[in-house]
Amino acid sequence: MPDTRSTSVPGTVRARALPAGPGPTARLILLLLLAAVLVGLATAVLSLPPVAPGLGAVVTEHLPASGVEHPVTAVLLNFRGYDTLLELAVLWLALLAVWSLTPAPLAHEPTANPMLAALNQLLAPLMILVAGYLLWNGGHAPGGAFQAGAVLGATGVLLHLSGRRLPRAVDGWPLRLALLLGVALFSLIGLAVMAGGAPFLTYPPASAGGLILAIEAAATLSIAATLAALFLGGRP
Amino acid sequence: MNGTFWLPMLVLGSSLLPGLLIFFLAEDRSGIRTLLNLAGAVAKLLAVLWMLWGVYNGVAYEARLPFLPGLDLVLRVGPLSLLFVVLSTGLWLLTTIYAIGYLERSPHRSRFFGFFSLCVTATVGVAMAGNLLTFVLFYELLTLATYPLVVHRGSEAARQAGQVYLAHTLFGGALLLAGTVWLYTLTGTLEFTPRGFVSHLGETHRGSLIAIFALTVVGVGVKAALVPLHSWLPRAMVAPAPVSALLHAVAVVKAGAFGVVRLLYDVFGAEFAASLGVTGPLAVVAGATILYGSLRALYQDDLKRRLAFSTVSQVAYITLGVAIAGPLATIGGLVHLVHQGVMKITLFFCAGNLAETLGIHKVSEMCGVGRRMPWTMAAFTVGAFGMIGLPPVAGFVTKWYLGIGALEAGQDWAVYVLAGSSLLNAAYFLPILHVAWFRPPPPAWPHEHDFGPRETAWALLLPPVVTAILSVAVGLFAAAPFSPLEWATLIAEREFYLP
Amino acid sequence: METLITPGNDAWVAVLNLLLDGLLGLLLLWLAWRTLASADLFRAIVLFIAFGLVLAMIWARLDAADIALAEAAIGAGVTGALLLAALARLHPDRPGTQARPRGSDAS
Amino acid sequence: MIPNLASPGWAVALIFIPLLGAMLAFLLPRIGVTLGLLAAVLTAGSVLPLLPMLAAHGATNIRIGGWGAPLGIELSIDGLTMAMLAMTALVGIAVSAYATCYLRPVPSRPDGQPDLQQRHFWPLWLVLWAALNALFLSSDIFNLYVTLELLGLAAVALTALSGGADALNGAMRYLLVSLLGSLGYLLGVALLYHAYGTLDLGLLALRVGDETVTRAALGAMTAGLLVKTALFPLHFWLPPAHASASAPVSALLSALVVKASFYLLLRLWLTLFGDLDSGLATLLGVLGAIAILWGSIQALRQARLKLLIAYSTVAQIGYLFLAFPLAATGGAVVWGAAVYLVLSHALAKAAMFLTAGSLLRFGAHDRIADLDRVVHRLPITIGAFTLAGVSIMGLPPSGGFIGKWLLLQAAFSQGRWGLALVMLAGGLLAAAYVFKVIGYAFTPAVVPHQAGLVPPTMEWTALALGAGAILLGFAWPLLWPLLEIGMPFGALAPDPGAAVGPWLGGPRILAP
Amino acid sequence: MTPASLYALVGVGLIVLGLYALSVHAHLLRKLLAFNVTGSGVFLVLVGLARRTPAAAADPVPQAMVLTGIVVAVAATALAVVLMLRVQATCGRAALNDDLGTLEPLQPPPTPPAGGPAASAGSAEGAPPALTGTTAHAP
Repeated sequence: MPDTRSTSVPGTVRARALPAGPGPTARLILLLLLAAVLVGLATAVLSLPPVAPGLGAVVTEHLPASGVEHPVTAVLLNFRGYDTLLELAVLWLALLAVWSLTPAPLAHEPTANPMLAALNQLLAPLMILVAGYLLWNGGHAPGGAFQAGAVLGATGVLLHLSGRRLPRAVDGWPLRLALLLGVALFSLIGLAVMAGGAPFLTYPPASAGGLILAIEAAATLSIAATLAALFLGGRP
Repeated sequence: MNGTFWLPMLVLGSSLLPGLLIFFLAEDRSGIRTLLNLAGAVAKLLAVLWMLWGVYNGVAYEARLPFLPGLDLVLRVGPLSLLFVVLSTGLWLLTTIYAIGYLERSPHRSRFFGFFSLCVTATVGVAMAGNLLTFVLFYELLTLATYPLVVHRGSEAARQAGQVYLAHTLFGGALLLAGTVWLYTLTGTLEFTPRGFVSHLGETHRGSLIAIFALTVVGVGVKAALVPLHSWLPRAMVAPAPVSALLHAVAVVKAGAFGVVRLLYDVFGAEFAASLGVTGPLAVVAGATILYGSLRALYQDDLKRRLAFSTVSQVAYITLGVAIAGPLATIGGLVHLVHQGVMKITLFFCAGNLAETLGIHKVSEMCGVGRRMPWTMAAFTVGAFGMIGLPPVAGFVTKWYLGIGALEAGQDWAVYVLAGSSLLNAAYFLPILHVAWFRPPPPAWPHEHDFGPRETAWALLLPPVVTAILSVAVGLFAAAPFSPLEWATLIAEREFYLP
Repeated sequence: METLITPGNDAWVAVLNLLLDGLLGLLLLWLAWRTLASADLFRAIVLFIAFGLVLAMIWARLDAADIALAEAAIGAGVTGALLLAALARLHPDRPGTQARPRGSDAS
Repeated sequence: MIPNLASPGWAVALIFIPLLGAMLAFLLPRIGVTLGLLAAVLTAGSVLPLLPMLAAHGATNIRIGGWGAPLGIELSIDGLTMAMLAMTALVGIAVSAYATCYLRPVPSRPDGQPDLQQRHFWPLWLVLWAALNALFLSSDIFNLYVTLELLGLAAVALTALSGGADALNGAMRYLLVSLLGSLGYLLGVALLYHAYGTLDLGLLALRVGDETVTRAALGAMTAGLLVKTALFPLHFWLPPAHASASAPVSALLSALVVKASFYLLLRLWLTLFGDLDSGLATLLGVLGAIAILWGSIQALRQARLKLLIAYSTVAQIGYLFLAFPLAATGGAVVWGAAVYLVLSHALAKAAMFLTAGSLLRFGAHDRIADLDRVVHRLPITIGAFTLAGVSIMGLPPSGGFIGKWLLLQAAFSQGRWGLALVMLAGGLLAAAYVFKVIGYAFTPAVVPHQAGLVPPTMEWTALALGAGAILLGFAWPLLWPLLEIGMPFGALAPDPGAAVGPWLGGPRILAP
Repeated sequence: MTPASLYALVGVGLIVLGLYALSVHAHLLRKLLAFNVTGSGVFLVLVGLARRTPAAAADPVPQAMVLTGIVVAVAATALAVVLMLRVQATCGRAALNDDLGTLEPLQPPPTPPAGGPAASAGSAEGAPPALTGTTAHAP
């Protein structure tokens, strides 16, 4: 297929007007339909018994065996760790898809904007510290891989905006490895545990806490790298 | 025990296997291709004769393969199926020889012979089917295998003819499938049993049984080329001569007629069908087809289209004989299955010879062709006399039995139809003979091929002569022990009118 | 943030909570409606970021501190940044954020 | 306990071999193709050991993390799962072999890097495969949401890979539709969780009652999954997406991805919503019937082969939904017929799209009228297309015929003449558009053009898939006992101790 | 209207608002906003209903689900944004185009062999595909 992906500014095809929205009758039908959905969902929600059976009690009962104090982190990384693993895979897949679609549009040259550069001097270390705290705190209080990853990712975005580029050496497979780290480590630990005959992802009770922290750290790093790369919008 | 299992499979495999192998043969390997074809044909003929002897002595051959919950694929060889198997196997051997000669220089022969073998496999499968499901399976396979042969030339006309052919046959197939499934939901079994397995339903399902009969007979009638559903046959004449000869004169059309026989005798049972009141309309349709086919044949200048319309009317004899449902009429119908096959294939072989050697396609171009190709025209004349119903040739035997059967069953109008159609046959065959024998030949033939001393290649000449001799022999020695007539009476005694 | 409905609490605090929740809910709905119906794209995205922050507050009200953090960081932060960057790339000839003639690309 | 490899726990390998393979292919793009092919072979191979294990233990559950149903996530394997995994493996291995030749365009890049498409096809395809296997194995409704999402994004990325305006447009519409469907499904998950306090299918099946919240959840989940399965009113996104993607990708989309959401809807229906006497079953039947007729007529009108095949998918999906009204009284055999149609459609449709790819490589276009005498220039490709067409039409001896026969049988025994008529008409219309293509394969094109080279692997993989669809026609006595393991179609939830079907008695083939 | 399901109802409201905007607006960026609003609505329903548990043990499972949901939503939005930019680059506008299907295929119809191999997919010099000519409305 002809390579119509020119790396120049993407406007190779003349801009065209937006197609017209749906006509008045279509909107009426749509409104009626959505009204029905609204009423249906509202009655369903209101018909639920006031006190819900919820899994809260079961979680707290098994919390000590999970190796982490904070219930949400326990659910996320131990009880339903498989979900989180697939979710990290989704994040990595999104990045893979973005990279398969387009090379990164020419990041505008570093704008010599002193204000932004100065702000970065202050903010970057602070945000890295916050990210570290959130990561460490995840074990026993609200926080954890995703929040820390997001903050770290934001740091990366800011650095990119202020013109700093990844050094050439890191750009190749090291970057790809960082992106993969979260999912890869989680899967490998899950599979390694099976060697002992236990089902998939059964952390040995003694080292559960340590393993979870390792996974969280790797996840934070790869989430940060992924979010920054997604912001870039294409292959470096 | 396993002898009775492997023989039907051998009959099936002896054309399936060579067919599949031939598909992958390179175009220029004609030696191996001919060997495979002939070996398959001979092997099948031997297996069939072995079974002929076995069935004659009362051995039951059956092969069963689990297919669906409660339904198996069954190949059961009884006297009726053997009648059709012997016919198609014998004629397949002759037509293979003919086709090898006919397609000497033309392209895509591997593809042709591959599908040719698949067609015969399907035909033999239709003949040996032990229940309605297996019948439907091979019936549809026959459509799929014949389509590429109809479209073999690759011209736009061939494609159009192919689309018409498919429209008819697949429509018929859908109706047959609907009727079969509906029947299965009512009866719970589809095994062919000599006096039908539907009579126990009696009055409660009368309406649905009539509807099922209509669906299945129309489904099968498409291939039997009954009047409203026949228009695919003349258009399929665009196919090469061997295809028109074996398939559209013998295999495909006979599968339809054979289907009508199976439905009437092994599914509904003759008496029960009569009690349902469906055999009457069927007989009328058959009669109408006989007359309509002959009338249309009168006006066809193209030789193969005239023969095609003649086939439409001749096959309706079988349906008429079976629909009248008297013992003698049934024998007449059954025996015509063989007679019409042998005679019609002779005519088509001769038509193929004329086209291949002298480039003649139209009757008007056949002036004095008798002098140029005496043997071919002699065979054609024998075939034509058979069609008209003159005594020594096989056609007379059929019309004789049909006439007596009709009178015996009190259906006098059928005799008039037979007489009328004989006249019409004469009306469209005798002019051909007159033109061929008594007219001076033109200065030059359209595009003549010189085949050396004999009038045409031996592979093109031998088959029509053999089938002509067969037509006469079958007519003369009708009373001989293994003749088609004797075998038809044996079928009538054993299967249809048990004491 | 003490828990919401405990039997010991007197009715006054319960009404106060209900009021607060009601207000936050309405604010959220209003912001959503404004985001989706605003004529100018840039304004829509900014409103969307505000929507994300109010939603983070609601998560906090629902004792879901983790989600509040995540919503603020990812929902409002990263998604907002992504959309703004996309807007900039959509119209390369009209750089950045200065107000464009109204309804240039209104639906 | 020594790690015996035959224990059910190793079914997880089905998910992680492709996932790890994808990661490696992403990490080392230069050898991406070989890694991808190796992972594909390993994944397809790892389905085999499951068969004897399933026969020995019957339906089994795997507790991820050892926590058990209410708290942790469980994977479950029964006959239905096994059939779906085997289908994915078969189509997957064929498409992988096909893709190695199809995606290598003539001038590969000067710096030795495999072409852009080739480099990204393999990681995306292996993630898609992992998502499919994860979805078939999982029996936790929220986990199913995450696998659905993973599947959707991977499918969109693969569609957009071919880069043309059509493909990108189709991919965008597909992405929006897929995300909307997933959110609808998630809403259903939320309602079910808060009504019954668990996310596991097995436990839910015991607790689900006929309350308004269950009906709302049924409505939301069905709507979401119908959008992703592209049933009639919600099918608009399928033809552009499936027709504009590159051939191996459209084969994957039509054969596998669309079936995954149907499988999920079937699983939910069998375990949770089956006995809710909502009018939904008849609605699905009616929509299915319209889909058959509308899809077939649209397919007949198309001038381009890939659009014709895509609309044929819309029609064939209609057949699957006819099983819902028929199974109300028809019993397990009707569900067996629906699954059979899923399997044979997957093989046949994949074969069709692969042949379309070969024809595209051969004549640089896919206009049906200009198929220039391909019947003897590409005999194997047209042979594969015909075999696949026979199964799509439901002519004997194909798998499609078995499914159509059993559905017709149920329709006639329940006196539903309308459905029977639609099925027959659908078969005829399918014959019309399949033979329209085959007819033009015989005739010469208006302007003859010389042919591109089509590597033999491309032709033979398509033929293998077509032959598979035909062989399915004879395999019912083998597959039905397998499908019945764990009674997926029975009313009860799949309990591990279920009696094993007569599968152990050995197949009765050609009994003398 | 117990306080417990107040936020759940707000969530339902968000879902309906999002669905309306998703089907009405043609611009893809607005569709993305609508998708995010609908997603937040579903998450709100998910956690809003959890509030009915006895206050002491707030149910962590819905919270974990919503966390996963948010990250998945971000991933989907990122992919959608890039895809939107690609659609705009190749189809001229950031909106879905229904008329593309009927476009003549990219490569020119098969010219007689003398006119150079028509089999090469599209002219090599990267001339913009036939899009510009056929569907140019007034901007």
